[in-house]
Amino acid sequence: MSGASPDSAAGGRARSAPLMGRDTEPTLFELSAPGRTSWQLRTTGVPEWAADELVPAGHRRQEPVALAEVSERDLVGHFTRLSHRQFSVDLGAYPLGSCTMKYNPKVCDTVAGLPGLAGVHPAAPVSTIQGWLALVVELEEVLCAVTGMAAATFQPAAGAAGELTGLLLMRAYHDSRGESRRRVLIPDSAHGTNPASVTLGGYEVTTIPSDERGCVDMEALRGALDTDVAGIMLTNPNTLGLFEEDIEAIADAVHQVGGLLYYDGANLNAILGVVRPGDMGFDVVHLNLHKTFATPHGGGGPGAGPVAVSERLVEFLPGPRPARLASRHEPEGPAAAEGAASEAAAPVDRYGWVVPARSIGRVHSWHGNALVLARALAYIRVHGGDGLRRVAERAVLNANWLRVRLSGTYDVPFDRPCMHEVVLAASSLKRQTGLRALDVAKRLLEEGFHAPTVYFPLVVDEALMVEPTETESPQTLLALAEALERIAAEAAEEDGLAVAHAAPRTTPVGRVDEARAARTLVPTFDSRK
Amino acid sequence: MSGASPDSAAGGRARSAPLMGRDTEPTLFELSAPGRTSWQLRTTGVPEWAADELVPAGHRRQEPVALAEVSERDLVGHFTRLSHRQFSVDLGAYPLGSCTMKYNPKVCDTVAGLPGLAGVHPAAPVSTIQGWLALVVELEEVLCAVTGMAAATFQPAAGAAGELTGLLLMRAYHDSRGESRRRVLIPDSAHGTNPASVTLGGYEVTTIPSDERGCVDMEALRGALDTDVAGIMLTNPNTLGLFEEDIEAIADAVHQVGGLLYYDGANLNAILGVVRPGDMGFDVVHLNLHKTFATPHGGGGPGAGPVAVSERLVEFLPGPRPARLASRHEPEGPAAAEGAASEAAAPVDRYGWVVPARSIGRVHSWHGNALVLARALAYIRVHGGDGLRRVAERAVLNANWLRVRLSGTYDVPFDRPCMHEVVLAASSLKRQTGLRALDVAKRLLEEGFHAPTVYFPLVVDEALMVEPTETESPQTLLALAEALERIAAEAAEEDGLAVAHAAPRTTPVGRVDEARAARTLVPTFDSRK
Amino acid sequence: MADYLPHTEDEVRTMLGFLGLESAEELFAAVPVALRLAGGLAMATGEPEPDVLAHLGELADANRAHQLVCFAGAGAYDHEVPPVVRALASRSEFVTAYTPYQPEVAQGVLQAVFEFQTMTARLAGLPVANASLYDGASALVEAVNLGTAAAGRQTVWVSSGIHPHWRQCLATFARGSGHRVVEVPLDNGTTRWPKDTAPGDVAASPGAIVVGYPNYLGCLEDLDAVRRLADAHGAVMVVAADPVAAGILRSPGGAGADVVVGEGQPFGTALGFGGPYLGLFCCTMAQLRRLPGRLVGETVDVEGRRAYVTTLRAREQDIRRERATSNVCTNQTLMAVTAAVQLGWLGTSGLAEVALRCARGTRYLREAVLAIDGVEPLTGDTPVVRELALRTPLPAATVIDRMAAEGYLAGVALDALTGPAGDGSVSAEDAVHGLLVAVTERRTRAELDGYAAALDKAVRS
Amino acid sequence: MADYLPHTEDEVRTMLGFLGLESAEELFAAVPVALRLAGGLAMATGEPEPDVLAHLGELADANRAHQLVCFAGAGAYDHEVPPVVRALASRSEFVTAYTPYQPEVAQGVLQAVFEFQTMTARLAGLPVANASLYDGASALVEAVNLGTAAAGRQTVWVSSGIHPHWRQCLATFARGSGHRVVEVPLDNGTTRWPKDTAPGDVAASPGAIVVGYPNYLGCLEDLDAVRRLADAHGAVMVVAADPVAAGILRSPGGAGADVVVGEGQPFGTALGFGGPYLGLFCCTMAQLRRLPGRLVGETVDVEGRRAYVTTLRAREQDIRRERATSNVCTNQTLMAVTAAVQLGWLGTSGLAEVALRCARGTRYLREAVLAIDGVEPLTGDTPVVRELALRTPLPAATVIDRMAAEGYLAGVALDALTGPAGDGSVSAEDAVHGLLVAVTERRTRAELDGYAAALDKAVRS
Ligand SMILES: Cc1ncc(COP(=O)(O)O)c(C=O)c1O
Ligand SMILES: Cc1ncc(COP(=O)(O)O)c(C=O)c1O
Repeated sequence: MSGASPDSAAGGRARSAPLMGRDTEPTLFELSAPGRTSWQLRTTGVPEWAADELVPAGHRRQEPVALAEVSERDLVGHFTRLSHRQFSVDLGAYPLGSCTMKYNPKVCDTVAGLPGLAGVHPAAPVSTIQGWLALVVELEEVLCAVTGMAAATFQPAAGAAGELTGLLLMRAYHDSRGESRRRVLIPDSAHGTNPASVTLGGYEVTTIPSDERGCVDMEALRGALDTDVAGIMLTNPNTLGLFEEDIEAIADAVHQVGGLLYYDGANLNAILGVVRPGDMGFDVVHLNLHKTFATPHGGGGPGAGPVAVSERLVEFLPGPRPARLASRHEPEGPAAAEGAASEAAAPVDRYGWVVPARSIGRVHSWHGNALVLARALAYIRVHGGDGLRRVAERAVLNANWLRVRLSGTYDVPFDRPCMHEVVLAASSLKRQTGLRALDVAKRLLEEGFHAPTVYFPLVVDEALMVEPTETESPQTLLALAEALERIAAEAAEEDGLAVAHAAPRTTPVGRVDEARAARTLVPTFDSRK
Repeated sequence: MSGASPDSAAGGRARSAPLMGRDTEPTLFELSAPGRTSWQLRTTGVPEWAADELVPAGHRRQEPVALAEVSERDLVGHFTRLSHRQFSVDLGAYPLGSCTMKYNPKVCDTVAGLPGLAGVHPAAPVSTIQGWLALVVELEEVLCAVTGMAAATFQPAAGAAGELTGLLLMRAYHDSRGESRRRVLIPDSAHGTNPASVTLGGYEVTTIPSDERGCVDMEALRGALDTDVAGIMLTNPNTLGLFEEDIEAIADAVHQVGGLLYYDGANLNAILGVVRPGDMGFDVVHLNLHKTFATPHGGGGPGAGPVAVSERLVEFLPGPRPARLASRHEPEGPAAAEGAASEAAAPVDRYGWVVPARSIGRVHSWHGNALVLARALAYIRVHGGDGLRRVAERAVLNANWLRVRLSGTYDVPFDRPCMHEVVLAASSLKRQTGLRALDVAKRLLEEGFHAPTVYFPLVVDEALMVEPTETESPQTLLALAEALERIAAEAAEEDGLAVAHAAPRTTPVGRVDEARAARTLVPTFDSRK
Repeated sequence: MADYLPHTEDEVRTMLGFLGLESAEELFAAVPVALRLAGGLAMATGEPEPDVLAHLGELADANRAHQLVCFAGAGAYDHEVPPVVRALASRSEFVTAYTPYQPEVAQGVLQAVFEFQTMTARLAGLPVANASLYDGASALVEAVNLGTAAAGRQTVWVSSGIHPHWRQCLATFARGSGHRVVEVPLDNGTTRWPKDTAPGDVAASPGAIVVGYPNYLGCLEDLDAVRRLADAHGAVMVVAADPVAAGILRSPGGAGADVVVGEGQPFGTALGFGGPYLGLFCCTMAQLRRLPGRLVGETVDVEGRRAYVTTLRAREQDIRRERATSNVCTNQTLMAVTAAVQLGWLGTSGLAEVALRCARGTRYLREAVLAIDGVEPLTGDTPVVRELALRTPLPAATVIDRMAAEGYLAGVALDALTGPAGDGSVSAEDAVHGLLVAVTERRTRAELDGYAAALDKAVRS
Repeated sequence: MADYLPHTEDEVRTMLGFLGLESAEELFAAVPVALRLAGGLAMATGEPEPDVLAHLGELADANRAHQLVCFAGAGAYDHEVPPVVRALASRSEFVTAYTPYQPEVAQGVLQAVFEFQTMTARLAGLPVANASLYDGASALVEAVNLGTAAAGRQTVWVSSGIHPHWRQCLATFARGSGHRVVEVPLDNGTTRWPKDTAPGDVAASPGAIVVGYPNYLGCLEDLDAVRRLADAHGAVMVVAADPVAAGILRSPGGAGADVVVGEGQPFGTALGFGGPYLGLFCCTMAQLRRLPGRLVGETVDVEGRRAYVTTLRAREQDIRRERATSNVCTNQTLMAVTAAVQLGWLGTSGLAEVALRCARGTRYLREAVLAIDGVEPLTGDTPVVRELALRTPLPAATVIDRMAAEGYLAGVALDALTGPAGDGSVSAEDAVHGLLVAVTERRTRAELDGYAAALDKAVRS
């Protein structure tokens, strides 16, 4: 670097314009200068053998892996600036239907950071992990209370993993009865993971249409049922935000032909403490802890998708599972009392691992997303049974308030009381003004809100799926409603559509060219032209 | 709240537009709704007596203090959005002269958060605070090594507090010799805290002009010196970023008349490991740990301003002071060995408190900004003696690179090698184009950099005081230089001045009306009209 | 070589070349050679971060105080600080910003401080609050500076119920300011103000009168009497208020205080071995132009949007220099932001609840410990709300050491604050035997019962 | 009542009124009365946060593993995670965002993932990486799904050097996919691939061949042989690579791998009792359209500014439904962001250094423990770089228990991974006596010496 053309030497330009969202942040690779470092490692005193004394030539890397080379200062600047180009729940309302973007209490971050939880190796001996085992067992108990099921596995890392696990449990169950069934029923409003999981579970999907109420068409269901049906996957309330009122009849019909009922728990938030999947007749339930129990989504994950099952499926659960051991540590009577005294000296393992008798086997490298479980337990304990019920009430109240308030402005394809989310539609607006659901979404970004889920569920034209969650205040709902009303009103004005098409103009970048991304695929910095 | 005018009930509108810096964030009071809460306190089981059973009527508050009432979710949204309206070192370069806005290593945050440091009550008994006492003593030793002084007090909470403490030490010293001196000399380029502290120390300020080199005018100095002079306050390098080359002569002259030399350590960063204040002849030194030793400034504080002194001033230091005790815990010889064994059982206090013989007394509620001291020690240990020297070299290198690079574009009032900062000036630019230092500063904000210090030091017309610090890379310097060049070039263009006057346009707010703030004073939300 | 400097050796060489230099040493040509350090600094070379963290961790582990159940107070309290407050206050935008000299890019800190000013002003019952001072003691010193300047008189009457350390600071700084500080003694825990308004032993009339509410022994002082006294002398009335107790006690501003100061540590700041803490400072509009330190005000930007800026800057040292109202520059802004977050979290009902719970716990403990043989109240029946001074049969320091072995930080020995001779607040005998006990909302009944049992054991054995 | 819901009772009433309802119960009119929970949930009522934190703290304290010096690995490693990485990766914008469905407000996460993809692709020596999968095992399952689909064949040859848990997952999921998984045994630590390319005991030709590098016993496999085998069968070559060891070992992509998978936990993620971790997945351009899960690509916005977006969405479940390449939706993005930060911190030289230090520590420990009577290498002289399988005279579980008492987490007993019967990687005898020991860059010489001494004591007593 010289004064005149100091750029000639390699090395990135760390300049960027924070607080001015519309300035692009260079990649870390562009900030890199050869030989620059941030890392610092502890002094070990281990002899400093060279690589060729340690690795046979044929296995040795010749050139180091080329990563970015930046100072700690530039590392911090880069990722802090990137964080300023990212919307999040902590910045504003995130009414993304089906995703339950509620506020995530900070106490859960503290819990997940406790060294006694975060610092535990997953293969440590049982005597050194009693706290973790107790934690998982406690969570299992409360989730069984919430769902009305008998036991749960915590290995699945997300909802979809739970689905596949549940399908394999269904398969194991049918296998154990010498039955081989080939089909799984899924409503047409179902989330994409359901059919995808069915395929991976080795089943074929039979789609059941929704009726005009937005619920499972009972006639179609009955028509599809026979002994080739392994079961049905449902979420209730369904993805239209509506409670499947015929659930008892559905359960009876499916059980009648020997099928099982799978509950996709992504929408459990709506019915916490009101009604339990087990009482509705479900046999297998997965929970999205990252939705219902407020694990932050982390920009796409991690979550946790535990699967709870009814008594008859317990023996098939993945293993090993944490379990409270028979109370050999609580001896009774005078003779035993002596033993107790000596036992008191040596630590007693009250919890251990068990493998269910006919386990389908392992579905995770270790025990699932454990730190997510700790977060969920903290969340649940703060709320308690009474608080979880309140969560459902307020979530449903918020969604219905929006539904009624906005029903004059947007279509409400299924205009009856909804549960925790409401599916609106821009179909009339589109017809009248040309404004599409996507435009509404992009305009809403300008107003400081995240957009609702758009074009899902697939069965609704120009769908706008709004899930306010219970942690948004009435005032925030009002602001959201007003913004949505303003957007609709603008569209009718002259130039209104042009304004909408230009949106969003105040975000870090404007409308992004998705087609180009797919066409001139640039999946890494190295594939840039 | 109703659907139609739901705003009628009290309660704030939590809507806001994050990622769109230019949207105003309501105050917490505007987000407040009566009865809303975030707080959660532990269950104690203490009897729940009512206030009137606990506080006599005449002392009892009748109405609770009206604070904001918000949900935890809105609390998080509010302060997270506010954080997005704030520039910081972590977001970009902050070349604020005299402030040493270097990168603050994250490890220091971890240190300051250690429960064994952060959780310690300041009045805990000595046997329970051995770690803290050892920490302060260790820091004292390294700072004495860095400054060439004999001992230090850590009570002063910031530089200005250190100045006043130092002046009181000077006063105590002169008093102890039966001398009463009334004047303290200060160069005209000095930081405002110096004269303010002199007044609070009960002295009168005699201002010494700078000469054409930007240094103390030796003739004026000699003319001002007599036995009424208690001492002189200097920072070296001075606030013009220049090393006072005559420092030996200055020291001699001041000492000659019985005066003391006070070193304002705000600029110590430039000379770490190169030259020590003690070796230059200074008797009292304050350090700005928050500048030199990378304590983050916290938006205006906290810092720490320890004062180190030469041998003859030690007995006057504020007390109590942490000290390593005589080694009564390390007995020698066979007789003592027995004692040692029994002592090993009981914990031995190796550190304690001592009060200097003729202490001026306490200058802080407790022991100073202790957690800031822990940060500084961590910073210093990572660098070590070699690293601190490197800090100075790179800081001076960066400043000089900018000086040379920009000398064609801006005035360099004292065009000779500078130390860690360079004072530029926009006086020619102003003459030629009308562009003032303030305009340059505001335009630079648009470019993603914090502005330099402007209009200080007072002795330079249209001053732009640039301190890049050692943690900015050559690439960042280049980008900064280019931005400053672009700004100067633009000013010469048609409309250039208008553009500059309109700046900053991309920041969370545009140019702020400071006059109005002073005129229609609104110091709290309640004084709004 | 472990540090945070970006420059590669190549870059250093190129940059030196651009300056026409050959070595880094030449950068320091202006430094007389004779003064330069020959062999480098006499200290260890740099260590990698993990080693340093391990060292600091060892020092932290060498402390034990944080593991004890905390009953120590005396201005530094173990209040609940929830994860949410820590998370927000530690956001790096707040932590790594400087003084908001460029308001256009500092609205985050400025607005947070504006909210802090509003909240503390409401707490004090006064219209103005500043943006923070170093700590309670420095806030008091500034209040006295303001008061004497306003009244144009150098004498200050200070209740001996003011925290001894604060009074010691006043004495130290009076060496510079020349103030004549008269400490007025206590009687059974409250100030024995001179009966007639110009007491015989005080030559000059006071420019400021200072009282604590509650005072450092936890006792409630008669603010109306102080107001009358101040009126009689034309003095500025300064109340050093506990900001948590303020949640349940009458407003000092409402009682006529001209200036209210306090220690803001209880609002979200760690005990931290005594710092950084937060000096609270509130005053009347009449005193506004004498306000020490920074003040944030609301205004608008060029487009008329609401904005915040530091204002009345002409009072400050960087402009007024030797005639500034104070020398404070770097202050405790981050703690002010933290307090704004904590007070936002507490809200109206939370602050009242914390104050109430402190009072309940104090009463519960008082009853329990006074049942112990030989343990007596040091301040008689004077009502206390947040802190409690006891007289113990053994020296309090001994009691504290014994109770530390039982897992309790039993309180603060009065002689650790006043010195063994006591002062206007307590006699020498009481200083040595006096134990100041604080009960916060975090203390459970089990802890209070355990404390009483441990105290019983400690004073008997 | 402690929770996070903003609504006041008044507001609830007003909102219900707006809906024409009188009680919250009426909100659930659609739920058949018979199904409704009568007495509320059978669980405790809510507790305030501090109580909950105390409870979780007790559970955490009931663990001991984190206090032991960690020599356990088996895919989960105790690497240095500096404060700077924790601070950046835990920024709430990253933590509380959702899947970047609206790219205009998700450039932060998208760009970080793009950088993650670039770094992991470079590490693997392949041009494409996805945005994360759940963990190493799920990445392997997806690789096998991809390989069998690409080759149109259901048989998979899997080296028994693949982590036993991962192989167990493969077996579980094969129940659904119908894959025929053939585990190829090890010999002295490396895979004994069939001599001829169509081994007698394997009926069908494999669609995918899977090998570890290093394998789970720390041994270096012959990648060239696997490539030849894959070519001979027209199979997809899948390498399960340790991403840290990759810093010192030849590039799997360079050696011909079509797919490289791995466990990304070593890049900044806590041990966390096994999760959340990070499934790494890289592949060739040829396999791009079969890539499971999310992929971020670079593009531009309407004004031509660089921007990022998730792309090739048509592969994913929400669009392709039952024909999707995978069912993954929620993944481990936050861990991918964390890995990007950690790899940014390590940089070119840091990753190489960590890998080198692991290898040095492994060698040092190997020499020390093999000097102990009765302790033998389980894999003969096969070179190891990061992990080390020992045969101990006592059952490894006993050794581990004894060493825990000395403060060491001695490693992982092989039978805890394979079951007591062993598997294709080790015999039953070796499974019970096999101890897998990992040495990371964090282990000091003193710890290694201490380990050897403790092991000596454990096997002798
Ligand atoms: C209705 C529904 N089912 C299933 C899922 C899948 O859950 P996950 O994303 O955790 O795999 C989701 C979430 O995206 C969902 O909304
Ligand atoms: C040269 C100089 N002296 C003194 C000070 C005062 O230090 P502080 O702000 O810590 O009180 C400063 C900092 O603002 C300074 O730059």
